[in-house]
Amino acid sequence: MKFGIIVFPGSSGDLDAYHLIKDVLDAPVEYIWHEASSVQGFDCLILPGGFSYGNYLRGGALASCSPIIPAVVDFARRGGLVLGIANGFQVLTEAGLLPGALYTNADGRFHCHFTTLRVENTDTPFTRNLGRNQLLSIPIAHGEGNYYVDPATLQQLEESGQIVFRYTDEKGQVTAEANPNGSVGNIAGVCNETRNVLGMMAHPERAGEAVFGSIDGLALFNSILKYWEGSK
Amino acid sequence: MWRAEIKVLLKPSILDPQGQAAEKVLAAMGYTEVNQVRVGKYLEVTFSAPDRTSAEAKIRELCSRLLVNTVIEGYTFELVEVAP
Amino acid sequence: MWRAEIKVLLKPSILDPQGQAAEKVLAAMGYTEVNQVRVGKYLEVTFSAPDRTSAEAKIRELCSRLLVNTVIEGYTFELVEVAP
Amino acid sequence: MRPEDWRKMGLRDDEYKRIKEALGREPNHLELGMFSVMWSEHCSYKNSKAVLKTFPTTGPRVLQGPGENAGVVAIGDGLAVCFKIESHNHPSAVEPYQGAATGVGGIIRDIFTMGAQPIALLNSLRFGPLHDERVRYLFEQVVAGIGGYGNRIGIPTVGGEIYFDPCYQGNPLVNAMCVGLLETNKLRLGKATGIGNPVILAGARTGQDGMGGATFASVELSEETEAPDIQVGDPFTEKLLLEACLELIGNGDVDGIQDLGAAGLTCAVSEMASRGGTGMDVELSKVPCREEGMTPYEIMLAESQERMLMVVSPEKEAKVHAVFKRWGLTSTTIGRVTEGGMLTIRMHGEIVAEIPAHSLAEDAPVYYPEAQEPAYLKTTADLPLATIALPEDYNTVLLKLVASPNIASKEWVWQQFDYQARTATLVGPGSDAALIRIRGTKKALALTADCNSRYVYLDPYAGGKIAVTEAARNIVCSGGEPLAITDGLNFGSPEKPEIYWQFQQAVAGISEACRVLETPVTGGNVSFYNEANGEGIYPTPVIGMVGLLEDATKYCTLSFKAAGDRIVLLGESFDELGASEYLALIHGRVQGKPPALDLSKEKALHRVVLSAIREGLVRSAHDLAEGGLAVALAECLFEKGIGARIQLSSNGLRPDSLLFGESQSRVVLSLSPEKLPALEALAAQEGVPFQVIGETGGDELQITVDGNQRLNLSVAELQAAWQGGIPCHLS
Ligand SMILES: Nc1ncnc2c1ncn2[C@@H]1O[C@H](COP(=O)(O)OP(=O)(O)O)[C@@H](O)[C@H]1O
Ligand SMILES: [Mg+2]
Repeated sequence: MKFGIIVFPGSSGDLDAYHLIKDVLDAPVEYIWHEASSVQGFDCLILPGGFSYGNYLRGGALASCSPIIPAVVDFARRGGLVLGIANGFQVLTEAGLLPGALYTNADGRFHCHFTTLRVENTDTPFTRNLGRNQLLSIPIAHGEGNYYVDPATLQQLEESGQIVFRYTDEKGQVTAEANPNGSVGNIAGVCNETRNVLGMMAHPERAGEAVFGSIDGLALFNSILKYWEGSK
Repeated sequence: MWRAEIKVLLKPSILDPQGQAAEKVLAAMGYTEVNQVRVGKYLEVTFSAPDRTSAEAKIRELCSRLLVNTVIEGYTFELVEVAP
Repeated sequence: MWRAEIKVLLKPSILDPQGQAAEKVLAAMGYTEVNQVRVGKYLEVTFSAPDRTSAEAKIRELCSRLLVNTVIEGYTFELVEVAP
Repeated sequence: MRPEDWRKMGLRDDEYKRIKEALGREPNHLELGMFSVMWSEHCSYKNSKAVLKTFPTTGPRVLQGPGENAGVVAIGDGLAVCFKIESHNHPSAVEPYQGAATGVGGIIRDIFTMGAQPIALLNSLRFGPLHDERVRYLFEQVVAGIGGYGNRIGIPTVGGEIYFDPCYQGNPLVNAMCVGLLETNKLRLGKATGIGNPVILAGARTGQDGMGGATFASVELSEETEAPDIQVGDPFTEKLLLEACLELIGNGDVDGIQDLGAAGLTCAVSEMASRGGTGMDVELSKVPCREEGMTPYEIMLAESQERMLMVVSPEKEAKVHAVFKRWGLTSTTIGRVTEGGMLTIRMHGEIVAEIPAHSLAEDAPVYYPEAQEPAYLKTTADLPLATIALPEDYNTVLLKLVASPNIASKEWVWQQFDYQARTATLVGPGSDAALIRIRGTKKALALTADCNSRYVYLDPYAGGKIAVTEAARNIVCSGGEPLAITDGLNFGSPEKPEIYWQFQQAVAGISEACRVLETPVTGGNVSFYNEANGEGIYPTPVIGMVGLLEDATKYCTLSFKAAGDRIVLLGESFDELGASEYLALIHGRVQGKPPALDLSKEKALHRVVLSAIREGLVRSAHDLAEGGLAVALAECLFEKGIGARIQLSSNGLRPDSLLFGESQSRVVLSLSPEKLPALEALAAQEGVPFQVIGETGGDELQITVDGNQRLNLSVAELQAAWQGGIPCHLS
């Protein structure tokens, strides 16, 4: 299978994802410039972390109006796998591919540190290699990761299993202290109804080598690869 | 030519981190008379449109497509006719 | 009780990176009728003051001490009397 | 021209005379303006040049020393590291967020101008005490501004230092350092060569902002100081500029390139032409401006950010413009390289200025300001130890020290920085030096910035020497071999003989240490006039140092890793309390001399520590700095929450000297017991004093001196004090 990493003007996390997929997973991967009009030939699209357009106006807002976005939407509607990491998550909500919105962290500050994520749903292409309630140590680095959905949508997300990760303490408890940004219900990642689009604020691509403190992010990418094997 | 002056605020039900931070600092500075601070965005868009009605429609379109995230934000705007 | 509605923009001579980036993206989206976008802050401050004159003075003080960075930003405001 | 015309621009009468001689006529208003910015202290180094010449600047690895946008040092495998530090003090005092942000933006440009990919940022910050409301505002905004720029452009901020002292109340210091990596054959210089070659200006449009910033940096701050328009940083545009420039340089499409910083276009055209021994003919109506009707004066002097000037060969011209266009950037050919060294500036064809490039860039007068030993040193030098009362309770002292914002955890700060961007950060902020892995090789870089300015204040020579040595010690404790330094020299007004003396002495101290430690100076920045209302700051020569690990797996961090390990102290302790944090914080005295430093002993220590790390003998290494042995030991406990039991013998030293004194050339190591003999042998071989002082374990820090318990604190309590030291002052 082939991964495509979308590069928006000012994208800064494209390199991180590329490095992990190519050098650590040894899987095929290419960059896709935001002016491309097609994503043909790719099996999983990654909207990278970091920043795009300097996150001016709102994180992800300007990128969500890029020429490539209609092709990404189309790809997702047809069941293609789309993973939005941090800024990529913001782009996906801004583009309407995922419910809710991400805004300024509750304390107003940028946060860079490891967080613990609890896996809430293993029935997605991204988490099938993981155990339910498994805890992952994955870092965050963002200033606008405060996830919001209105109460009605929230209930719907809960019921349909679209909440994929929550921030917890090291014991797996959902606590206010473990919530780094004020997200409702400590939500750290959500997917769409058909589960082929996932957005998360934490950076699995930065947790792929032991020297950087954790390899828990690899399981996500391995799930994708496994899913692809099975669906062939 | 038109200039739209757009005020954007987080919806009232949504916690406003920047407003709260400003409130705290003002309280610490001794401004006990301050009750609430809300922090949003102010945008000015200058553009051409044949008449006021289509100018209004255009601004609504720009806001919903890019300038405002209506999941979390609300906005009001005023239109001022300006010399081209 | 008063509510001050404060519009803050970067001074005209100072680069507005956000406005410029938004302009470029709108142009790429085909909105050629858009001439200029400026991105600033909008603040609402609710506070008590005995009368309009002192309310105005207070808001100027808050703006210059904290809310507005007068080195790079300019602001205008409107005062609305609101029920306490 | 009347005297008030040039004086208003900050030029002296004799300087005006010199300008007239260089031109052979009276300058016009624009020409005078160009001279005034180029001959400002900030751009010409006229007060510091003579002293800076005394730095050691060469070495087998140095590919580019001072004089270019940044220094370059070879690290093998065809690679080189490019790095520089720069100050943005005055803008940050006026508009802390944007001042700090544009400081970061400026230093990043200096690095990619050389053809290097920026891979890491560091910073060095100084503020007044945090109980002051304005200081808190400055501090929070500066930190936000540094993150706001570095995070947005995607370069990790991996280290730095922060101190708080009343001397910085009115004049905070904000120095930013950037480190880049390049293939040696891609190195580009700021030179205009090739007669007839097009000169291209790329990046942001030119606006009226930042007019006269170079001059603003060259005066003291006071109530009346008129600030120039402060610029707003645009990290998005800079990111595009970075990508475009590195693409062009990588493809060999650029002959010479230079960023626009202080003194804007004037500086870029005159320096590039002067370095290339050429001239330039520039048409200002071609310069893309943000506002209509900008005058030649404004266009030549504006310091708008995110702009680059480059010289390319004619056949590459179209391609270069196409690349900028693809990145969404404006680029325009604004002139040509000419023969003969003359800068000809035109507006719509008409000549508006005509100056030999060399006169602007190189011929500023060189001053030898008067230097005189400061009077205060006579009263501060002497510190009779008998006048310092021994503490009643050492636990309280240690808790206070670790909670002092100067020693406390800086996590509140660096959590706001994306220190992991580019996934290469092996060790981020929080250890002695940051470590960045170099992809595609086995190597890593070790980076640090250091300066104890109280030392420099109380003995500028010794303080300068110690700043370099401390930086080197931090690199060594991380497993790196110190390579070279960049220096950020922050001082008061050079026109005051006592301050000039501090400057000379500090530079002499730095030079001495660099010579012995073999870490040449490859560049730096001088920031004078750091005074607010007549009060100077402590002289603060910040040392940014780069070190190399040939094997990235052989690195070390400061924290204890396992219970049951032995703790070793290398080096010797003396009754040295002068200039210490303990003396200032607990006894309220800024007095005495900084601790003595013997550079040959220091070098021996480095050899032992580096060998021990490379041979895998030790599990942790941490140098002793502010707060001495007790603080260093405390810092080793926090990451893993492992305690330590320490038994010290005083050998006639005061207990407070032993615990909190800051004697130099000392390191604490931890290692498993069976490795002790090997380490001891290493130390003996180099003649470095070696002492097993205790072992790791438990959840307390217990220290006995001559069998008497002096300290007994739980790790949790110490850690709470240390972590709360900065946040407890903030809302
Ligand atoms: N402004 C800053 N930005 C990033 N990291 C910082 C900053 N200030 C301090 N740090 C980090 O905190 C740690 C402790 O700093 P410091 O006490 O100065 O260390 P040392 O005494 O070893 O030089 C270091 O890892 C340093 O890089
Ligand atoms: Mg250290």
